[in-house]
Parts: sequence; structure tokens; C-alpha cells
Amino acid sequence: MSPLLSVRNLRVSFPTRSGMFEAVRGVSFDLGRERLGVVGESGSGKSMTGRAILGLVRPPGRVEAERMELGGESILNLPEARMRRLRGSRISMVMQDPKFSLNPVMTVGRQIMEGYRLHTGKSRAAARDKALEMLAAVQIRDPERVFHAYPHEVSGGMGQRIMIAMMLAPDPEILIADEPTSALDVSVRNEVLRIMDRLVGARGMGLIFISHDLNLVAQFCDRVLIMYAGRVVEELPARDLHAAKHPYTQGLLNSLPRLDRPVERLAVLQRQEGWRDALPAETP
Amino acid sequence: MAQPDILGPPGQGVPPPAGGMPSARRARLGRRLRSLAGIALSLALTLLGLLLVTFVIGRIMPIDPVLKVVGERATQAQYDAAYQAMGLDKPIWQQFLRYMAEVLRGDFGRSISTGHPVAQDLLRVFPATVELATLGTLIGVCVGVPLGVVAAARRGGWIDQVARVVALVGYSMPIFWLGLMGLLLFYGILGWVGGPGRQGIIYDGMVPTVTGLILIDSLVAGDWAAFRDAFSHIVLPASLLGYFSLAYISRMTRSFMLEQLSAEYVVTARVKGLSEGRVIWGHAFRNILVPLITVIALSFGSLLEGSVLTEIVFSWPGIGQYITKALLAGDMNAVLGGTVVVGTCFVALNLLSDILYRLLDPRAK
Amino acid sequence: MTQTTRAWLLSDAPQTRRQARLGALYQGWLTFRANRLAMVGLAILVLLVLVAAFAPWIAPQNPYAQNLAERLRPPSAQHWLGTDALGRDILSRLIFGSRVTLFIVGTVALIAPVIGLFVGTVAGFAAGWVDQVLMRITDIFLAFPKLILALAFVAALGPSIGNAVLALALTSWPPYARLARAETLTIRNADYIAAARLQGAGPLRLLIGHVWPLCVSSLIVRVALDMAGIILSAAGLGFLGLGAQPPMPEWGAMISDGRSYILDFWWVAAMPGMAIFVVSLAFNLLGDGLRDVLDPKGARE
Amino acid sequence: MQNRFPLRALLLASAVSLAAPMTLTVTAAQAETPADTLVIAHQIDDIISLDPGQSFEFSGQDVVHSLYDRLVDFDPLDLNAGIKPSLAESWEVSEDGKTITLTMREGVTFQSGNPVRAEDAAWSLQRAVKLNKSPAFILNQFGFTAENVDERVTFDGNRVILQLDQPYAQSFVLNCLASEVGSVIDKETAMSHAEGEDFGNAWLSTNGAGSGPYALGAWRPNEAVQLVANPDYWQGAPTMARVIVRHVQESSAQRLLLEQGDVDVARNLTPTDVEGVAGNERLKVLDELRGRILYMGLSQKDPLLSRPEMVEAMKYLIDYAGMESSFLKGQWKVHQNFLPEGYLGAADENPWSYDIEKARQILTDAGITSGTVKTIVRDIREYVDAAQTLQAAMAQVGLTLEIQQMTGAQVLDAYRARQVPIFIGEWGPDYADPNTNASTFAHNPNNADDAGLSQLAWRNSWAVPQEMNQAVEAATLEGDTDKRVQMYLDIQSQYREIAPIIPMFQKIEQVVLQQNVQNWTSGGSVTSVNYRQVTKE
Repeated sequence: MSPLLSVRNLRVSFPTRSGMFEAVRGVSFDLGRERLGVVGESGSGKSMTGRAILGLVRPPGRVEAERMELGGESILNLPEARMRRLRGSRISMVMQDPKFSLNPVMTVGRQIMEGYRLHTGKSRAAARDKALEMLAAVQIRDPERVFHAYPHEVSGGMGQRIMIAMMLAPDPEILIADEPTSALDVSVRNEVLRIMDRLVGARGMGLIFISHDLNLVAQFCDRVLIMYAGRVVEELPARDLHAAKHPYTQGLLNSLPRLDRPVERLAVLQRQEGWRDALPAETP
Repeated sequence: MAQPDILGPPGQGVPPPAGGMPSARRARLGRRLRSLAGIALSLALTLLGLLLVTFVIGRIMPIDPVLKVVGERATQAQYDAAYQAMGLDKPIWQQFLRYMAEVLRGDFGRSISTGHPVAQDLLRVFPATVELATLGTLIGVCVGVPLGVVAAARRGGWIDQVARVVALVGYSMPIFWLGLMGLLLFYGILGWVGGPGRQGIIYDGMVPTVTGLILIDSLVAGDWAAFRDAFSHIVLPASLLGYFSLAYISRMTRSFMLEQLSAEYVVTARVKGLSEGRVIWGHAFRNILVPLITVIALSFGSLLEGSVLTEIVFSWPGIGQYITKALLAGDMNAVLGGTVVVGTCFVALNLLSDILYRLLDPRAK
Repeated sequence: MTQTTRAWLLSDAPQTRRQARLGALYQGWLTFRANRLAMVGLAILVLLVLVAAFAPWIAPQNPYAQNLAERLRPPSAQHWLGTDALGRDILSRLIFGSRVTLFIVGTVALIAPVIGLFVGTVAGFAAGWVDQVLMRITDIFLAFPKLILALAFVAALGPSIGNAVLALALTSWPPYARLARAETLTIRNADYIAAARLQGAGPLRLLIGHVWPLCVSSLIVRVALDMAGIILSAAGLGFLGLGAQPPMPEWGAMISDGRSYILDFWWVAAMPGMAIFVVSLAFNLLGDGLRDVLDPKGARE
Repeated sequence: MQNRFPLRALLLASAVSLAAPMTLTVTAAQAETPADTLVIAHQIDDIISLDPGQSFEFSGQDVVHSLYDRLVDFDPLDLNAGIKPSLAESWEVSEDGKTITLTMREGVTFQSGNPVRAEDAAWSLQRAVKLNKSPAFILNQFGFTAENVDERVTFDGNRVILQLDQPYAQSFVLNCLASEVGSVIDKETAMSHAEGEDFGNAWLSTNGAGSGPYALGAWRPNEAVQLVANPDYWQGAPTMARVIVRHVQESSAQRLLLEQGDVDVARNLTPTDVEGVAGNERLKVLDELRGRILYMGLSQKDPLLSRPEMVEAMKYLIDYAGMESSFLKGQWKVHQNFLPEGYLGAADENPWSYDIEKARQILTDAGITSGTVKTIVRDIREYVDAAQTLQAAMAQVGLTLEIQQMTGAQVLDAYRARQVPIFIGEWGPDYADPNTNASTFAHNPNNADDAGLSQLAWRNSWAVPQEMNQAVEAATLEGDTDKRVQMYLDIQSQYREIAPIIPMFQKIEQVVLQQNVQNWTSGGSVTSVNYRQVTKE
């Protein structure tokens, strides 16, 4: 079976005063119906990779790749009109903070209905039913009330569930979750993740889970890409994470506190210039 | 020249209130009403202060209103009689109280520079200004808002540059000079528009006054010729004022839009696959409505003050000219009356944009 | 500039506060420089300052010398911009008039924002009844028809360029006060203010040391954008005969003089009109460019 | 004509580029005013009141003049013919010269339909005196006061009887009665609108109640006055059924209106604009000598200006010819006497000319080589330009003139408070008799600060010599017109020698009209504008 998404040698660059800045420098991976974690520090290019896939890199930013295919069909630098048809309906994205990523002056219901109606062409009533159904699906107890609420009237966790409901309403094949839980309280974090996991699994979707939280990714994903300075430095199954070979990954692991292996002092992450250009430790 | 002020929206800079489930809509409405009452009170205070300041200015002005009444040739005896008749021999606070009492009864006194009751004068000159300001603002909004939005959407592109130059040129033109030139060109040479004044002289007094807005009155009377005539007279000064407010409105719109377009929810909207037009107008634009309305209200308010210079150039019998003339003649009844009207409008516009803020922005307390 | 200085300035990791500050300035300058229109504005203003400074050496003729026989002459080799109703050389008057314009702009720019900054930050910082009182006063001045208020001031103080400028300054502070207050409200509850307060800084120190510097940049932008309005307002007062007194070559008064000749001797009004236009435009371009650099709102995407 | 840049062509070219946004506009055809309507562009923002007992502004008197008739009047088609009967058919003066009896014309009615009676005429004069507004002094000169006017001005059947306190010259009295304050008001109508003791003043301020050729259609201050013809006018209904006077502030705007054919008459064109329309075949320019005098007053309170040599030198520092041929061109003519041409006894000698050397000589001889004086001028183009010209001339003899521009009201304030060192401005006669100017330029019985007077001589702190005061008073009583003329000539001759108030120019009103407008008169130097004789071809 061909992968849902196949990316080869993706490059994203921006002109700056001191020449071109490459945010993503040759990232390659395939995504099947699985949960792929992308881990890295801020600035490692993980978010930009997600946006490049969605065609959301705005000029003067430039996206290049050997290949970027969705279901065997190239989506690299598609005309905006065609890209728009893919966005939302086949690939979707959940962002970090629902406080900012939901439109403050539109009711929740309208925001959910909007994308759904656009891609399915269904009637208002059908869209409404779908929205309520999705709200229920993300375990919102009183969908009717939340439907009419404004984003500022809901809590952060609920906001993120709304976001998930909204993004999954048109039944996309791939969901990119860009740090979906880092703005949330720890207490609601797991709940949101569980909901997302269940929905993605039930629909047989591909999930790209972007995070800086190695532990979270290890628990939640099937496979992990470790990114550093715009490159994938290592790729490995999540369960083998502890056996990571690349020193950067090891560094990341060591800088996390662990209950089973307490240390006096957490290790400070050491970076080496050489990693910037080294090839990934394991190419798929 | 009255330049509109760039002000933030009401409550600008106040962090968005922390969200929470509304207990009930009624409670929300009650809170809104209560805070509106507070606003109304502070507005009333503002108005009172405005009157007081105007009154004091009137008294410290070294222009003698008595002379205007009795004329250059008057003898000292005539002068003294008029001085007392005008109540100027009383202490200033007594004069103010007396004036306030009269204003509350709706009596603004008699203007000494026109010989008419001030209220009657205002009913004549203010509609002239309202008509001009409304049309000007309409032009400014209809052109300025789309221009600003497009400029923001195409930031750095040629539309943005053109919009910038158009707006800044509008800001920088001495409006009286532009007015004279426009009059010369479009009236004097081309004959496309009507000349100075609100109407062609032969239409003078032909349309019965209902609202005082000639465009509307002539429609009410069904007099198309008079409407065409009035329109041909207003179009040039209104375009000039419109250009000016366009400049302001488009710059502010652009700046608001840029702020919104960089917001995350815009990315969300794009992720949903919405067209760029929908993203801009359906999402970002809806978020700037509130501050934009404030800006438009302010710009309208500053035009309502009467653009004295435009009014002079176009012989437009508006409130700006009226107050200026009255001020220079020491005609304080007229100045006070005019200031009350303008100030009330300004305050009312503030209140209106506050109310709209409360109605339109779901985040408002 | 050498490559190393440049690199030092643009460093991502400045070593000292000074380097950081200079670096930020340099970054701003680079942004500003990229805005070609703003650079044009700046160039015009620099030129204006130079012209004003060297007016006696630049002006081809005495700006006050009348010659009734040579009145209302069109632009020619002898009088580049023609002569006015009293036969004075318009170019020379414009050149000397640049001093008046700079005086107006400079004085208003010194007075109004300072009053506004003070009133606004005190109101925003003190809150409570102080805020209420100050803002009511501000509102009163805002609700007042601006030109009328200026007219009243000038009429009360006597017409002269100094009083006109004073009147303009005294009538144009309220928007600055509102702006400064709004900025202060956002800053007031910031953590670093709390931190400074914990370190024992008094209210005055907080105001001067922490609040003012943060309000200044948005004020500067506003001032630059308002300068054009100030010039036009001053010209408006001149147009109404309440600004500069003759024979001072104030540009607005020159337009006012020229308007009676506008149909046949267009240059008498058009030349000062152009001068006002160019300088106002320059200020606007500059302000617009500064906004992109300094105003955090609506900048950078 | 100077070489001009083709601004119009230039603008026209740029119009093409601007044309797009303007396509909305209605294209107005070249307008022509209706044949029975006279449309006038004029600055009429000075009107405060239309009550004949109060109105004292140029534009207001223009309106009053058409709304009302007076007992005696001028013939608008022949102003030089002097006083003619009007509502009074005839008059006679008693032996002692103190009683004047006027017989009313029969069969004349007010616009209200009420008959014009001697009672109305007498009441009109009485109320003007009792109302005691600005123009009351014109009548008060004959000894009337609010207390005695009911006895002094009486009526008997169809005769009005005036009892004067002195045997004033008949021409003096009749000239005063011909001024607007002498207008005959419809007593019944006016009193039906009276409020308290105001004799209908509030109502008459904005309404008309006369027998004149026109009724008031509407008056919107600073905007327009509309007059409607009185079809039953006793001298025949006016040809122009409607007269509309539109307030247009700017000369250039007036000119544009005129050139576009939107107005028939423009009354406030600047010299340059008059020159500009000279080539237009559809327009004509009418020069009419008016009574206003542009003069310079030198306050005798100022230590420098009070020196006779300084006064003398100043007369030679004024560039009369230069100003007359430049910014005053066509609208002011040199006239160095306080009686305007057209007035009884006006002198026509103009001895002074611009002579820097002579002025310098006079000053050096007197030991004056430097000094600073201030002038406060009203913000009117001509005055400011005149002041600047004077400033430049004074600079040449080492004197500094500080110019301060102010609004009319402020200048008047300062002037009446005797605080203007050099005053440059106009004086307009109040009525058609030479005494109107003589009594203000050359009469000052009490030079004290608290004298409460308002004569120009007093305002300039000039203590007029006793013999000149007496001569001015005597001239009002001289019954023989020839002798009276000589008396005024003598006063003016002496005045030129000593007075610190220097008459410089006399006003020429340049009215520009469409070619088809006939019989226009602005009232010459003696009266106000008349519309009733105006026709259009």
C-alpha cells in the first residue's frame, strides 16, 4: 500500500538580510495510517515542515522538494485554488493554542460548519447536525450550548476539543497536530490526546504529531522523527526511542527527568556543529 | 484644519477578559446596561465641562460682544445700556448658571452676529454640515475600507504602495488650496459640477425644508431637478472631504488588518481551505469591525465639527463657518450653542461606538 | 561599515546591553531603509533643515524687499517661482518660510506629546479617581472643535506665530494622552513592572524608568504622522489671518495671500501650496516608515 | 497684461486623468438666470438686523433700503440730483428754521395693505430714537432724546412735524431723513409683534413691514437674502420679480459664478479678478464712486507720532500712486480729504505724494532718525498690504513698523479704547450730509480718555483745535448752501495742514455684471443699492 503522504528532500527557505535562511533543509519521510511524531527544539523546522505540507508558507518563503505526494498525487507548489480544495478536506491541522486559533468573533458552531459546508456542499441543517455530532464526538457534554458559545466563553481544553472537532468534521485523511497540548493544563492534556487518538484511530487517518515533548511522543506515537536545525537527524519506532543512536536524541533523552533513573543534575544538552549537516542516522 | 485623531477602540489596550461560561444572557445584558449608565453619566459630565470651558473662553476673549451689538458709532451711554442688558455686569458664575438654566429649557439665546435665535441658526447650519460630512464619510468608507483591506492583504505589493501614496497625499494636501483648484477646474473650466453654495441660486428656497438636508428634502418633494442641482453642488466638497477621510480610514484599516492577518485564527481559516477572500473578509475583517467603526465615527465626528476651510472655499453655510464667525465677533451665544451641538454629537458618537463595541464584540464585558 | 561591525550589530546573541540596544537600532534602521518612500521623506526633511539653516545664503533675494512694479510676475529666470502681490520673490520667501515651518513643527512636537505622555501615563498608572478626572478633562478637550479651540486661544492671546503654535500644541495633546494611557494600561500589570516594584522602585521611578520609555516609540510614530496635520493646521490659522503676522513668510499665510489671485496668477498660491504639500508628505512618509519599524502593532507578519 | 502660464490648459489636461472618479456628477449646462430674477453674489455676512432702527451695516442697509420707503429719497437713476420727495410729497421750513413740516403722499399703502399715514412716519422716527440703537444718533443730532421725541416729532392729519433744537441747514436735515433710519414702518404690523418695550425690534430684525418696492422673501444669515417684488408699489412694480443676494465670501468664487452665468452681478471682486474678466464679452464692469474713505490715523498718545514733524513726514511715506496702481487698482482712488467726492463741499486737492527724500529731510531736521511704532490692522487684504507697503517705506527712513493683524471686532475694540498707534482702515459716511464725516474726522470737544466719545479724532487722541470744533458745528447751521460749501472747503484746507488723521483713498465700487443687466446702481457715495429700476434686456 502506498503511503498517504510521501515527502522527499523538502526544503523551506526565507530571504533575510544575511542571505537565504533555510528553515527546513531536506526532510524526507513517508506517512501511512499511523501516528508519526516529529520532535525537536523550537526553531528546528518541525512546525515549518507541517505548514509546508499544507502549502501555508507565504511568499517570500519558498518551498522545494524532490517529491511531495498525497495519495500518490503531487501536491508540491500546487496552484492555490487546487491546494485549497485539499486543505481541510484531505489534510488538516490543529494548532497550539485554541485561545488564538479560534476566531473570537464567530460562534463555535459557525466555525465548525464553515469548513464542513465548504468541502461537502451540504445544507445548513446537515452541517449543523454534523457540528453537533462532532462536538459530541469530542466528548462535549452540552453540544447545543457550546455550539452557540463564543470561543472566549469556553476553557482551553474545551477549545482544543472544538478545534479537533472542527478539523475532523470534513473527514480528512491526514491531521497535523502542531503542539496541540502545550498550551493546556496537564490535567486536560491527556484527555485531549485520548480523544484525538481515538478519533484518528477510528477513522484510519494518518497523524503527524509535532511536539517538543519527547516523552509524550514516545507514549503516543508509533514512529518518531527527531529534527535538528531543519534536518531529520534520526528516525525510529517510538518504542525504540530509548535505544536512540544519535547523540542529539540521546541528549534530549538525558535532559529529561526520569522517575526510574533519578539523577543529581539533569544533563545539559550539548550541541555540535557537525550535526547540522550530518545525514540522518537511519534513512528509511 | 481639523485632522481626525487616530484613537484606539474603546477600551483599547485592556487585555481581553478571561473567558468563562455566561451564567445567563440576562445577567450579561444587565451588566451592559449598568455600565452604559456609567458611561452616560461620564458623558454628561464631559458635556458640562465642555460648556464651562467654552463659557470661560468666551469671557476671557478680548473681543467685546457689546460693540457688535451697539455698533461702531455707539456712545458710551448706549454701550452701557447694552452691557447691562446682556447681563455682563453680573459675576461670571451667575452668568453661567443663568445660561445653563436657559439651555436646559432649550433656549440658546439670540446670536448677536446674525440677529436670529441661535437654535434657529443651528437648525439651518448644522444640517448643511451633516449633509456634507455624511456624504464625505460615505465616500471615505466606501473607498477607504476596501483600499485598506486590499493594501494589508497585498502587503508590500504595488496596491499597497499605491494605496499608501494615495492616502498620504490625501493627508498632505492643504484642503483649501485643493478646494480652490477643484472649483476652478470642475466648475470654472469644465462646468461638470455646481458652483459654490449648497444649491444653484435659482433653486434657492424652492424646496420646502423638512430635514434641512437638501438632498433628502428635494427627494421628499419629488423635485428631481432640485436634487440633481443639490447633488452637483455637494459632490465636489464631499469628494474632497471624502478623500481626506479616505486617507485616514484606509491607513487605519490597513493597520488593523495587518494585526489581524498575523493572528493564528487566520491560519486556522486557511487550513480549513477557505478562499483568501473568505479568510480576509469573513474572518479577519469581522475582527476589525469594532475598532474600524470607532475610527469611522471619529472621522465623521471631526467632519461634523465643520471643516471651516472647506466651508469657506465652497461658500457652504455650515456650522464650522458659523462658529468661527461667531467666535471672531465675540458672539458667545452662538459659539456656545454651536459647541454644545458639536460636542454632543462627538459625545453621542463616542457613546454609539461604545454601544456598538458592546453589541458587536462578544468579548465585551 | 565594516563587515565585522555589521555582524556585531546583527548578532543574534548580543553580549552587552549596549550591543543589544545598538543592534536593535541598526535592525530598525535597516527595516526603515528598505522602505524607499520613507527614505524619500527623510531626505526631504533633511533638505528642509539644511535650507532653513542656510536660508540667508541660499535665498536669491531679500524675502521682504517689495517692488510694486514687479508684482505678480510669473516664474522666470529672475524669479524662479515668480513674485507675489507686493513684488517679493516667492522662492526667497519660501526658503525663509522653512524656518517658520520648522519652528512650528519643532515647538508643537516638543510640547504636545510631552503633555499627553504625562497626563496619559499618570492617568493610566494611578488609576482610580485620578484617572477619571484626567480622562474627563482629556475628553472635554477632545470633544471641543479643534480649530475653534485653537482660534479661541489665539484670539485670547493675540495673534502671532508664537501664540498660534502654543494654541496648536495645547489643543493637540489629548490624543497623545489617550494613546499613552492605553499603552500604560497594557504595561501596568506586566511582570517586569511587578518585579521592579518588588525591588522597591517608587511609582515615580516606575513611571519614568519603565513606563515612559515603552510609550515613547508609539508616541513618536503618532507625532511624525501628526506633524503634517500640524503644518496644515498652522497653515489654516494663517489662512484665517490668525497665524504669522506680516511680513513673516509663513507658508499658510502666503497661500492665503495668494488665494485672491488664484484665477489669474496661480503661482502665488500654488508655490507655497506645493511647499506645504511636499513637507507634509515627507512627514507622513517618514511617520509611515517609522510605524513599520517602531510600532509593534501591524508590523512584521 | 502680464505673460501668464496657461493654468487653465494645464488643469484641463490633468482633468483627463481625474475624470474617472468624477463621472458620477451631473453635467450642468451653461446656466443663465431667469429673465425676471436678479441674482447677486455679495459678501453679506455683516447683516445683524433688518430693523431700520437698528441696521447699520452696509449689506443690511442695502436690504432695508428696498423693503422700506423714506419720507424723502434719492432718485436711483439720477443720484446727483439730490434729495427728492418720496413718501412726503412736499415740505416746508418755518421762519426760524427750527420747524420742518412734511406733507404725506396720498394713496400709498404698505405691503400689508395698511395705508401709509403721517402717524406711521412720526412713530417710525420716535421709535428709532427711543430704541437708541446704533443709527439713532443720526436723528439725535437734531436735539431729539427718548424723553422729548414724542413732543418734538408729531403728526397732524397727513403732515409730519419736526421741531429741531437749532436752525439746522435744510439739506442737513433732509439728508439725514433720507438715510435708512428714516424709513417709514407699518406701525400696526410692527406693534402687533412687539415684545415688551422693544417696539417690534425683535420681529423687525428678521422681517419687513414697509411700503418699499420689495418684500422680504427670506433671510438666512451668512447665506442668502431673497427679495420678492411688491406688485402694488406706488412708483410702479419693479421689473425684477425676484432678487436673490447670495453670500459668497471669496472673490474668486464670485468670479467663477459670474463667468458661468450663475449670477448676474458680483460685487466683491478684487482688482485682479476685475482685470481678469475685462476681456469677457458677456460681462461689463461698472465703476461707481462710493463714500468710503481709506485713511491712516496717527494716535497722538504715541510720543513719536504726536510730533508734528512725524505727522508731516508720514504723509510722504505713503506710496499713494504705487498702491493705487497695484493692489488697490481700480477700487480706490487717491483722495486726501475727509469729505468724499460727491458730497457737498468735498475738496479735491491731493497735495501729498510718495517722497522718501522729503520725509527723510523733515525727520532729520526734527532729529528723528529711528523709532518703532505699532499698527493694528484688520485682516483685510488691502489693509494688510497697505500696512506692509508703509512698513517698507518707513524702513527706508530708519523707522520700524510692527504690524499686528486682528479680526475686525478686536481692532475696533482696541481702536475705541484709543490703543492703536497707527490705524489703517475705512470710514463710511452714515448719511448723505458732509457733517457725517466732518463731525467725526474734525470734531472732538473732549479729548479726555473717559469722555465716552467715539469720533475718529477722539479715538486717535487728537485734541481738535477749538476753532475747528466750532467751525464744524457752525457749518451744520448755515442755511445758504454756497456759504456752507465754502465753510467745508476751509475746514478741509486747515485739516490737511494739521490733522494727524490722513485720508488717503476713496472707494470705487467695481461691480461686474452680465451685459444684459441695465440701470444698476450701488447707491453712489450717498445712498444704498437700489434694485427697483434694474432691468434685463
